[in-house]
Amino acid sequence: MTQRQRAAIPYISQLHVPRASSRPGETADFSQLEIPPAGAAKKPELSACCQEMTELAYGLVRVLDDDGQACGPWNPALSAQHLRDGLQYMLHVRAYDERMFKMQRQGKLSFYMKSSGEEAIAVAQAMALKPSDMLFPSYRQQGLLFVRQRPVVEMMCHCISNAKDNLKGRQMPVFYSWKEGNFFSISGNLATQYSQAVGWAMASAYKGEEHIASAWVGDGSTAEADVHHAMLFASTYKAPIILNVVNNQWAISTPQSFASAGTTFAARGIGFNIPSIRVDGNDFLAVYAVTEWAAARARKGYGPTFIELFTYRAEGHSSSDNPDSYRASGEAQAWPLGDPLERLKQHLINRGEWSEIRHQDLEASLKSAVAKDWKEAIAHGTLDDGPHWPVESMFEDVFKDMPPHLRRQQQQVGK
Amino acid sequence: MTQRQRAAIPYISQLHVPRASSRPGETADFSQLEIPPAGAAKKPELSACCQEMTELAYGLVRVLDDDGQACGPWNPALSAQHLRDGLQYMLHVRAYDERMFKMQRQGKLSFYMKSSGEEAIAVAQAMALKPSDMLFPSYRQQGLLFVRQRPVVEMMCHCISNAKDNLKGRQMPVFYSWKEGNFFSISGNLATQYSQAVGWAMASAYKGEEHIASAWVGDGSTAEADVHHAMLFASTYKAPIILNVVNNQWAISTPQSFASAGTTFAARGIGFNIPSIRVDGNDFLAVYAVTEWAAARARKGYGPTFIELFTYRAEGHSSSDNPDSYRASGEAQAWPLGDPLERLKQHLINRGEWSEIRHQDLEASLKSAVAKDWKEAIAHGTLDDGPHWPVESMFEDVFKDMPPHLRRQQQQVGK
Amino acid sequence: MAQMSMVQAIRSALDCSLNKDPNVLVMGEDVGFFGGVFRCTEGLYEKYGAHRALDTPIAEGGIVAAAIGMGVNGLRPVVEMQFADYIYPAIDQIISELARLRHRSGGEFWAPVTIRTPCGGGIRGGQTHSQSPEGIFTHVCGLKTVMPSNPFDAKGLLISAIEDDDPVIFFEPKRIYNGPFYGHHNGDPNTVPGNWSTHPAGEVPEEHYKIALGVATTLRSGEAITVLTYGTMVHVAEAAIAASGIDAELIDLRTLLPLDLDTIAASVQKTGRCVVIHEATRTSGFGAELIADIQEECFWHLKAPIERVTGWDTPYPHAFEWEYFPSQQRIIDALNRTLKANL
Amino acid sequence: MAQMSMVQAIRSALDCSLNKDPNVLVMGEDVGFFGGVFRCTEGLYEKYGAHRALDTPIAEGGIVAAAIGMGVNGLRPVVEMQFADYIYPAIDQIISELARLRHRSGGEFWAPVTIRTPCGGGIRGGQTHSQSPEGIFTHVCGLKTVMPSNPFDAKGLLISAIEDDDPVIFFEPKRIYNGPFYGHHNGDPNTVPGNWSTHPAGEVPEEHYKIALGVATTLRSGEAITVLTYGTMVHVAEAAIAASGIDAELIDLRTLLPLDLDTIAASVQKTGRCVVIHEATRTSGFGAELIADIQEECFWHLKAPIERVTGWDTPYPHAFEWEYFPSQQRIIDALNRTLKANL
Ligand SMILES: Cc1ncc(C[n+]2csc(CCOP(=O)(O)OP(=O)(O)O)c2C)c(N)n1
Ligand SMILES: Cc1ncc(C[n+]2csc(CCOP(=O)(O)OP(=O)(O)O)c2C)c(N)n1
Ligand SMILES: [Mg+2]
Ligand SMILES: [Mg+2]
Repeated sequence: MTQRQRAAIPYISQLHVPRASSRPGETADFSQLEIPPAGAAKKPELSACCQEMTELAYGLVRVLDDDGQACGPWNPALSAQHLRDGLQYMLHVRAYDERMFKMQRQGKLSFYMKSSGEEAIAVAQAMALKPSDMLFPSYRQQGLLFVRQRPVVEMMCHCISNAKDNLKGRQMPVFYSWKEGNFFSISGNLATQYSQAVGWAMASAYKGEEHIASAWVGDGSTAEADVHHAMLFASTYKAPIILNVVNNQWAISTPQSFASAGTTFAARGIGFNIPSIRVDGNDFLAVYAVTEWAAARARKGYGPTFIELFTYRAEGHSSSDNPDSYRASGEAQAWPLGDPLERLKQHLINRGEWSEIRHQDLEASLKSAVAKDWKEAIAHGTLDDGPHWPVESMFEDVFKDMPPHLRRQQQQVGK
Repeated sequence: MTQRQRAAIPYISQLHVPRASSRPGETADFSQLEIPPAGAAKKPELSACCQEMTELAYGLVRVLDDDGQACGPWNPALSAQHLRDGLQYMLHVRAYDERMFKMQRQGKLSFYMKSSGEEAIAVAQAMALKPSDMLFPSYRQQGLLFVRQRPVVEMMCHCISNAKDNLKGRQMPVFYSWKEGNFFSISGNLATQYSQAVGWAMASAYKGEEHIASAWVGDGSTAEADVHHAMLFASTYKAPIILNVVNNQWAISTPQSFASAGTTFAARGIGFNIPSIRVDGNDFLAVYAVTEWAAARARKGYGPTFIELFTYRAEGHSSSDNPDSYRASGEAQAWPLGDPLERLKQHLINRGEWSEIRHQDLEASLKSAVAKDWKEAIAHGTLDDGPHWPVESMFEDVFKDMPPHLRRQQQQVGK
Repeated sequence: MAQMSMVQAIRSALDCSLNKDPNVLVMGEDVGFFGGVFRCTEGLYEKYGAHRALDTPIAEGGIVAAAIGMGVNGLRPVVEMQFADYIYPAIDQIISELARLRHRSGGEFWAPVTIRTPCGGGIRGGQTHSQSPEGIFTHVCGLKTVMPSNPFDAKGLLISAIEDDDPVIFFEPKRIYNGPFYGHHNGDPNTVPGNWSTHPAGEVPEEHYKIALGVATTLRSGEAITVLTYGTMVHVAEAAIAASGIDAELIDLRTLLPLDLDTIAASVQKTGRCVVIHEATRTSGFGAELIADIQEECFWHLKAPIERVTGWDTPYPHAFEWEYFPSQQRIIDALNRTLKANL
Repeated sequence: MAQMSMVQAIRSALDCSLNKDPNVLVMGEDVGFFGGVFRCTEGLYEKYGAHRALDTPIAEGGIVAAAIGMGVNGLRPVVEMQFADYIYPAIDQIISELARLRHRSGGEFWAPVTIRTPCGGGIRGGQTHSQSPEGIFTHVCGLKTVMPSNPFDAKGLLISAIEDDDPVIFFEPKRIYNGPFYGHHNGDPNTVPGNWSTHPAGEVPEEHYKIALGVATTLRSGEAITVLTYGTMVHVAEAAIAASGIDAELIDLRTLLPLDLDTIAASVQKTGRCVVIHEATRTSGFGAELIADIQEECFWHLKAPIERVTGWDTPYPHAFEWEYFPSQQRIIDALNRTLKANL
């Protein structure tokens, strides 16, 4: 759009309206993105203050180079087995996403959201944290649950609201909650968990505990007030927390340019005096290293770290939209930072710790594991045909103890 | 407070709780404040982008040095007459504040808020703007009204809710509104006007007009979500606006350290990619110059500027509090950047354009003018004894046209 | 005349308004290039450009605040909140500012902002895509609250809202966006069996027209009992009345505030019995206000207690959307109870 | 037993709670070092330290969000919102999160947060320091809503709220912080003629005690008419009843949700007449819910329409605080009208 209006208005608008990286019919082109070489970013001391490391908020921490070699001070030097575990989790997430999306298309789920292209984020971050650390995710970090070993059948049972759904049929698919795994209940309202996570971390400090919190929002969601509150409170009270922004370039149809103000998301941390780092979100090793560093800072009492995970949402926002209607159809392929699974796989192969054949075998076995899990899940009930939780259960948990007016309503239901 | 709790709890809190500049019984000490010399700050091109001028967000633009000499690239080179006008406005504000506060103490007003110590901000900023620019103030920029020539009697009539109150007895004292003077209705809710001002400026750009907006919040109020929204929307759409933060060190009893996150307020603009400047708010010339620069940027289409006005709230928050109960009693006197009226007076005297005697004469005449205005105002009615607006008027302006249920209620009032 | 769905009628109202007044613009999350997640703004970006079909950051509070400022500066912004469930981040700007600005400034300033938002169940959206918070807004003086039940009304009321100089909260029941919904209690609550193209109210003029705010419409005259409702529940009530064979008078309120109390009182004074229906949770919902008003105005005519058929006082559950939704059967039962009630 | 004002009783409740449970902390704007703008947290900073009488940034939404996270992590935060008028920036966190967390997580997570906030007129605070938004919260399932009318109840109810595992919105009528207020219609509505030290409910034990949430109290038994109210209006109603000589039964609701409908229904079934009083604006206020409930439960006993005496549907005006406030005279008139109403 130019300044000139299509349908005539009696004046020429001077308003600046941000542009998208691409729109349908255009050719996707990320050549203007500045991508620094792997290994170039400096790694500060844990005690470094925000002002000493502002270049990390504008740069991009990268460990894996284009040939799949790990380099530079951020190389977390992980064992091959650790990395194979990471790869397996990511492949598992992808197999799960594929299956669930297909089931949604077949009408077995009311809704689904994939994390394709950004699997490294949740998986590497969960691996860099302790199981006792508390997670406050958005809806696109299902990888956290895989690392924390949540049974896939349970996740599926939630998604189809059957009798085994730990959320008792109350939530839409993917709005998981898993207290046992220190995974907070996902809200349908964007970003609300971000500032709550800071409160959780403040309580941890108040109690003198060493548990830290980690919270996630999307690029688009950074516009919400809760993100502002989270950053202010985290910085003010030096809360032990990692505040992550998953910049996957899109918020449904809206490009990141409507939230980024033309700079990096990581830069937003600077004004709150929070050490802030931008990292290649498709680089498993870099994500792991930055998270490990931030977690160590938090645990040592140095307060919050703000991390922008620079990635790309390779598929639609959810099962409800078709991304080809608002961005160039080749945009995902044009993303210059590749696919996180491919990149980690290549690195392991380079190290002689993995092979195409092992990879294909693993993919196949995860695919059939997921298929088997699905069969088991639907044996506990399906969305349309049940069994569900008893309908009266809807009146439970509104309060801890059911007050009289809800008891009266409960007696009327189904009558 | 140390980390250890006074009344025992079974653990030692690790929470960081910010400290105040001083508390009663302590000796006020601002010696750790970094105050750069006058004239040292660089003045960027109007087209400069945020990243090119980040040092201005951490520095302090100063023009008047300790001897009252104007120096450096930010010197706005104003005529003596212009400066005498500025001095007169400031003295008028101070005389008005004194009188109104005294009247509050005598029970003639229900409430009052002074702007002592920060008069230069509203006065210099209003003088640097055009009358057609729209002002979205907080409750502590009464100086704007003096520059815009609002009759003092009208301001007083508002403050005592009499029959001549343009707000029809509906608002507390000091929550002025003056459409004719492009002065927006002040809200009791902190910061809400800040993001509205951005919408106003967006509309100005939409209509292709050259009017700009200017909005103010206090240091404490920057914590509100509206400030975040304002900065994001202003930057996203390059709205022609000046976003001002009046950092007067205190928010009622709460020190600025609960809002600043340990850095400057101006730094907050950097993450939004907004050119941001910190300025000595007690230096009339510096405030004028920075505002003039920001207004020119906005008018040229370069978008918003974020300004932190570094000052000190020399008296209580309002007529409802006694500052000695929460800060060292000498703190106001210890403020290292002096009194804005004294500093401008000294500058004019140094230039041979002013004298102690003229100053005293002016003070005396303003004092008696205000006393005369007060008499005229109360002749139109007082808070306790009226005359007020007719009580039925309370039902007007809820909607443009009164709906039936309000008409029914209106008929019952007083019955 | 054209055949339009609710979505098309709303789009047509926006189109007419953009076309007529250069100061009108639509704004919100995904409303520009994409045309809105429910497609209500489709085509407006192409026709009026990015400045008048304005995409925004995801910050409901910021969007409404910006709209207020625009309104003060002479524009007529039409804001979309993507779901009524997401209006709460904007509620301070709506309640403390938008609603009160004209009054607090002694009439000096006002902002003619219209806030459109889809409400109610119908997409298996669980508790955060199904709410009906209209009751809250009726408690806030200075706001007008509207909820249409069909395409014809939707267009005429929306144009009135946009041209109104007071702020209007305009609720769009998403369950009837694409067809009337009769709430068959055996059916899936999420599929819409009806089709606007075969419904009389699906006939909508292409041109600009208005339906006055504050005026209810009597969809069916009857002598036995008065049924008050709005939005989706109008159709369910209509079907329930038909199925029960009861000679009920059905009133579609359309505007909740200002309320057309004259029409309501006249009807209840005639029938002496009343049932109030809404999808929103029961306690302190708008049904309570209706009952309070009616018993004040019509006490001596009432032959039976006024019943409420409403959503339960729980969040809207994903798996139990049908059991939550006030069904035809629940309405029929309430009608029968109210008819049988006698001293 | 000690003599306490409402402020002192609230402070005492906080003190007892901080003393008893290390996981309790109070937080909010100016509540720490300063002791709160209404002095309700005075002395707690000295006694319990900066971490347990925690000053916060001025960000109501952030404060409540932080409290939710703390609650999830085992603490019991008691939040002060400086004025009820400033609760709206936090309403998304309250409605979408605090109220729904237990339900949406299938009972896995909850946050036992208490939100205290001064409400109502009484300080000539105009429209942004005088509101009574309790009705809104009663429409939100998952919240308990409380408003005490005297020091003894305030302490017992606040301790119950803090120890409750559900979120509680605790409204404190600021007009009676320092003494009961009888609303003399010739007096200044802003001065408090009464004094808690001479009022029986000003006798408050120093120790920990609780008053159950959800239980109303009958302050005066009577046969002629039932008067339902809460907060400041309890005293005005009491004075109006005394002045009128009417044999009214006066019920102080204390908790609005869960509502003690049994006590209410028993009374109205006895008297057959009822007047409902609140300071909040009328339309869709909590009075509407009370009337709807009563006519559902007591229809056959009602001898007259239930009247509401409430604040007007306007913002609370600075100069007309008295004319806005429901006066003794307005209550007496409503009582007389309701008593005289006969078929
Ligand atoms: C408060 C609120 N507003 C709007 C929405 C609707 N909505 C759901 S997801 C989404 C886009 C979020 O984008 P982003 O934050 O970038 O996350 P991503 O989907 O890319 O992971 C929107 C607008 C919502 N869920 N909550
Ligand atoms: C939303 C909201 N929360 C709280 C208040 C109460 N309050 C009034 S002024 C104030 C302090 C503001 O301090 P600051 O922003 O620094 O402005 P200053 O008074 O120093 O000019 C507070 C907390 C309010 N008016 N609005
Ligand atoms: Mg995104
Ligand atoms: Mg301040």
